[in-house]
Amino acid sequence: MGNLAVNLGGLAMKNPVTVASGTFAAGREYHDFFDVSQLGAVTTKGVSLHGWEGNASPRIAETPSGMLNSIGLQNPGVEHLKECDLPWLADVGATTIVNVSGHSFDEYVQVIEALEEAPVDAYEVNISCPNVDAGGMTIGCKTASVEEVVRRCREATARPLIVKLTPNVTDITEIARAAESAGADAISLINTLLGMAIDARRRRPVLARGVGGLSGPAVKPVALRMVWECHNAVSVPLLGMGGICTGEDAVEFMLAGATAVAVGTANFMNPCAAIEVVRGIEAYCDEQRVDNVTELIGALTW
Amino acid sequence: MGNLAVNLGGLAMKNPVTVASGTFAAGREYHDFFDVSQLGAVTTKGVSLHGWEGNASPRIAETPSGMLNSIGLQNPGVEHLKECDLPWLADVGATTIVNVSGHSFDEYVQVIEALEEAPVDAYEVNISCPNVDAGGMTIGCKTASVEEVVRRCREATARPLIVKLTPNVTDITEIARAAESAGADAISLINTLLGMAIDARRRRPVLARGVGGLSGPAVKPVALRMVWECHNAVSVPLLGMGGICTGEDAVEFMLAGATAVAVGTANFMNPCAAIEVVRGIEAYCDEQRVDNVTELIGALTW
Amino acid sequence: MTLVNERARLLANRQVGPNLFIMTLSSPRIAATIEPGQFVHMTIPAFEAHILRRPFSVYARDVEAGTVEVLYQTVGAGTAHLATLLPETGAGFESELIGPVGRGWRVPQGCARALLVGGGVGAAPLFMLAESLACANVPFEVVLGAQTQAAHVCRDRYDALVAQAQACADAAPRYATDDGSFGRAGFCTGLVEEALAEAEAAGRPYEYVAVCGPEPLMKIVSAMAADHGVFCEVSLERRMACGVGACLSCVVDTVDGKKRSCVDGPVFEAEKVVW
Amino acid sequence: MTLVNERARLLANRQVGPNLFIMTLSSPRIAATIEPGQFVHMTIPAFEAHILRRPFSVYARDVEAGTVEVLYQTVGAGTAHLATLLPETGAGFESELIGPVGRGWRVPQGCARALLVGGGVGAAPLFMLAESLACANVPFEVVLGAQTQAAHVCRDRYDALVAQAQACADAAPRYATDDGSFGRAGFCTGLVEEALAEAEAAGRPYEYVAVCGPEPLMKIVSAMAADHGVFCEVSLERRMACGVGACLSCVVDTVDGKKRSCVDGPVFEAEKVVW
Ligand SMILES: Cc1cc2nc3c(=O)[nH]c(=O)nc-3n(C[C@H](O)[C@H](O)[C@H](O)COP(=O)(O)OP(=O)(O)OC[C@H]3O[C@@H](n4cnc5c(N)ncnc54)[C@H](O)[C@@H]3O)c2cc1C
Ligand SMILES: Cc1cc2nc3c(=O)[nH]c(=O)nc-3n(C[C@H](O)[C@H](O)[C@H](O)COP(=O)(O)OP(=O)(O)OC[C@H]3O[C@@H](n4cnc5c(N)ncnc54)[C@H](O)[C@@H]3O)c2cc1C
Ligand SMILES: Cc1cc2nc3c(=O)[nH]c(=O)nc-3n(C[C@H](O)[C@H](O)[C@H](O)COP(=O)(O)O)c2cc1C
Ligand SMILES: Cc1cc2nc3c(=O)[nH]c(=O)nc-3n(C[C@H](O)[C@H](O)[C@H](O)COP(=O)(O)O)c2cc1C
Ligand code: FES
Ligand code: FES
Repeated sequence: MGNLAVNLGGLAMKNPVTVASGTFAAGREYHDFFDVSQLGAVTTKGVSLHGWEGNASPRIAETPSGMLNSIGLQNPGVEHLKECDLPWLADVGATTIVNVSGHSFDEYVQVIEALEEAPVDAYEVNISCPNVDAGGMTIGCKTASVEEVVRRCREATARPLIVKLTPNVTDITEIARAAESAGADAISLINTLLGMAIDARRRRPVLARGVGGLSGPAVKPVALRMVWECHNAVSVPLLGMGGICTGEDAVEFMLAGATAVAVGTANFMNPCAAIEVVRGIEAYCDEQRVDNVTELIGALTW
Repeated sequence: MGNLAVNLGGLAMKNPVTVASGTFAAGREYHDFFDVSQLGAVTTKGVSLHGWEGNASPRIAETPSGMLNSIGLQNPGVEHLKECDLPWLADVGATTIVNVSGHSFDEYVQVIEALEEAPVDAYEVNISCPNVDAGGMTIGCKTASVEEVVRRCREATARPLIVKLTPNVTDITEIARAAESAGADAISLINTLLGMAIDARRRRPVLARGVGGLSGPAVKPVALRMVWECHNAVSVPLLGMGGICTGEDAVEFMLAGATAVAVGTANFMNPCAAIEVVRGIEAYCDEQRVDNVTELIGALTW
Repeated sequence: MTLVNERARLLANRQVGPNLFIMTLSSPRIAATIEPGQFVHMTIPAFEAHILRRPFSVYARDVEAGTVEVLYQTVGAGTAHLATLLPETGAGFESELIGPVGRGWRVPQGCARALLVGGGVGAAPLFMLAESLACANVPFEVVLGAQTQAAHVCRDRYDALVAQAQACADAAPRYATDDGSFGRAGFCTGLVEEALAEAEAAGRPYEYVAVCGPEPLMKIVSAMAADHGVFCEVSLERRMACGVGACLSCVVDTVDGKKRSCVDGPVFEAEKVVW
Repeated sequence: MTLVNERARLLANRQVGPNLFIMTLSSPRIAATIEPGQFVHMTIPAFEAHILRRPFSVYARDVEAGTVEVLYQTVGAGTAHLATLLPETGAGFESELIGPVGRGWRVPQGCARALLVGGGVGAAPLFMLAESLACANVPFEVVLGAQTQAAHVCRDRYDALVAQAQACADAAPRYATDDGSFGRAGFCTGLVEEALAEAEAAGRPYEYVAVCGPEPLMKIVSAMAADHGVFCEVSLERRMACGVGACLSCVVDTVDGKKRSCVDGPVFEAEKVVW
């Protein structure tokens, strides 16, 4: 059996597979199905300082080979995470990435500061959140705000800092370079594509909020393309995601340049998806005689 | 039976349904399946001045609920279109939209000039073409180049001028406004999303060119969202497309703000898709007692 | 209560009424552990572009045979597709079920008398509750509403159960139909009000009301129960992605804040729900 | 030649060799009009996230029964899924076929002798050609290659046809297998070279060679035919979206520029192909 360990910008992972934030809570809900500490890491749902209510219902819609969500970062706040979830994750021996959200640059920093004493292995800073200090626009869409938020988070911690990009931009490489230059240790992508679903008979949007984030197999081609573009643009490692359901999907992301991958929507399709992706990568390596999974990173040939 | 006629920026259509450029050639290939003149319009494959070879093969890849293509605008040039296709379309009595491509601003204008005497009912200017006078970037991604190309095409013709936008931008409304201000009579969207597919076993991209354009049901949520955004941003009519397969899909686009719709990838799934979309809209209007299909345009309620 | 994801064969799938079907699935682990009001979260076979599972209550189960039955109504693409599946086919006969999911009915300890109110397919998730009340010798009455006589597909089972249940004595289920084709004409809320009033008048008021059906019905019956001071539970349906409590897609507004209907529900105390 | 899009029932679908299956579809309009070398563009039932049709040559047809047979190999998701479909099932037994598509084999007028070369499933699209040559009393010989004896699934039919064909006299089909388990060991190109040389030596050279199989095989046989000065046609496979000539996804490089393999082919003059 080949070696599956990877290092994601300072974060040691026993295999390249984590879960996509927001699709796995903090792992406990899936522990009945498999031991979540077997994953390369568990990435927790986005957390803010005091907790948010999230959006009105309905919050999801099914779309062809995908889904829209407008959960709106509902979360009980960082204190709850520290009290309930992080100790549990530490207990089961999981490697833990905490996904960090904020309504302002300050809030991002405050969340990180609140977590510095807690058992956290890396932060994933979600800069795809609308309505922050960037004039109504998602901060992740402009290089200036990306640099600013990443720089400030960087100052707040010495832990591995992963910056998560939104795909809703003209040029993802420009954003990735901004994050890298401001001190990101790794870049994760993609967050959801902005989309909409309409109920023709009721003449209404399916989601209460109108628009939502598209995820699942449908977005995989866009995600792969962006990972490949970023791989050619930055030198920090990448955490690839978007529609990954199988070990083969994961390998595709690694070939495109990802050092690690996250399984998101697929958890809803199959509660064992994440661990099956680990086993699928393992099977691929065995079959293809890949001794070390890191050989796959960016190994696409033309 | 309700009235299905619409007017798309000066183009009178007997019903709101055309086909997406590049998926229907110039109609002849589908005439065995149904009388293509029954469509609101036939939109021809993108045409350039002297014809292009297109990209190497493989040129397509299947993706979850979608496909990637990298045809690369292969076409035999505007003279061939004038000699072979436009007379045929005129003969069968089809309303004709010609999709115009160019490698330079001048070429767009030259193509239009070459067509001014031909039986064409409207132009659709495809500004999603890479490698034009805009420094390597797709011209459709920057407001300045969009304004420039649309202004110059506008000067070249008094016929209805539809400008076709790429979805690979941070803010589609900014581009739509630029096109409108430069004289577009209508805006069509979306062209394909840039994507990639990888063959894990061969460790190669599936497409010879690496990346390609994603279309089909998978992109419908993104397309609907962008139509809705543009509907709220500009006052010229919209031609909506992206994953439309059924009359109900078409109605969703109209509710989001489209005056007319185009059926693209669905033609490959079902050669009668376009005419079935016409019949599906008709059935919807009958069932929902919509006397005039224009009542649906932007009729989304919250 | 451990969740499992169990591969389940479709053993039977037959139409039982207008747009109404019952499917039988072999799922021994879930059959053995599921409690009244809990549900399964099910993949729809041969339906790959529709990526989400569908939640269905369990109508009945047979622990020995290792089977669960689901009564379902065709309302959209998934249920319409389900209805086309034949059990004996090579493709598309196998599904996966997550279960048993959620918090079921919680009849108060020592409850002396209960009322079960089901509207439409809402009759199904109450049947296992009726069985367990019968088994525990708790007297209960049943009110069921449906659009037409043909839509009262659970009738035979309820009639038989109530007839056998010693504690129920002669209180046959009460039926209503929207079109008057069977039982009381109109919505079943009239029957509920009567049952509440009669029980009170007889000095044997209900101590528990369980309602499952369309939201307007549940809201009205909750209010009636509250008026009569009877503890009431409702089973709420929300669109669900994960079905295990992780995604927050299924939240319900309650006086205690947003709750996940999949694992904090689907059964909620009626008083706590912000309608 | 008018194209139709015909709804087709799957009447039979059975394994005939390693990864090899034959399906029979009821498709009377296509059965009645299809010519040797043409193909059908087929939806795969119950496979909704895979949106593209799959092109398949027609192996045999029965005009009276209104059926076509397709010999297929499982190479990916679609063909693997096809192989799971059972004809008698409720879901997933119906497909749609566009056909007859493309330009088939064009045996030169008055051709006195022909050679048919098939590699793997390439034997199938040549069978209708063999039938029509037999019917027209044109002498022809057959060379078929496959990986193993078990993979020579068309053998019985070819043997029977050739045995019956008056014009073929005693020229039994020649077989090769990669593993030597049947006929000549190794690729079938050796047999082709022999056949070409023998025919020439006998003063009855071939006037037509038709090849279908893996591209390397077709390329080699094309070159051999060119060396012997024999007109040769090949059947090229490309990934196809529309299957009707509209999308330009299936182009082939030829000396006359890019051609659409779906409607300008799939059969091309070997000389014109830029390999
Ligand atoms: C806990 C729970 C138990 C259920 N038990 C049963 C049951 O025993 N029998 C039964 O017939 N149905 C039951 N349902 C409802 C069932 O899940 C939906 O009818 C089904 O998911 C619809 O799938 P579809 O693909 O046919 O419809 P879609 O095409 O997805 O949607 C059709 C319509 O159904 C609505 N809908 C979709 N999903 C849900 C959902 N999860 N909850 C409520 N409405 C929804 C949509 O808003 C839409 O209007 C239950 C739902 C929940 C949450
Ligand atoms: C005109 C024509 C006639 C054909 N006749 C037959 C036939 O009689 N019997 C038969 O078994 N096969 C035939 N094929 C090939 C058949 O179409 C493919 O094997 C099939 O589409 C693969 O589908 P899949 O979903 O299983 O594979 P996928 O998962 O889509 O792909 C698996 C592999 O097959 C290759 N492939 C996919 N589509 C095609 C294609 N259209 N042409 C060539 N390679 C492809 C891919 O590159 C990939 O490597 C024919 C192809 C053409 C173009
Ligand atoms: C229900 C849901 C909730 C999500 N919540 C978060 C979140 O809190 N923080 C975040 O960075 N991304 C969030 N995402 C985005 C995912 O982490 C991931 O980037 C995206 O879904 C693409 O991956 P997938 O296609 O595998 O799901 C969420 C996605 C879904 C579907
Ligand atoms: C094979 C193919 C070729 C295309 N060629 C063109 C083209 O020549 N000009 C153009 O403007 N758009 C072209 N497009 C984009 C479509 O017109 C359409 O914008 C896109 O496919 C989204 O619609 P759909 O999802 O319905 O296919 C092409 C799309 C496909 C799939
Ligand atoms: S369905 Fe995911 S939390 Fe309830
Ligand atoms: S498959 Fe579309 S042109 Fe050949």
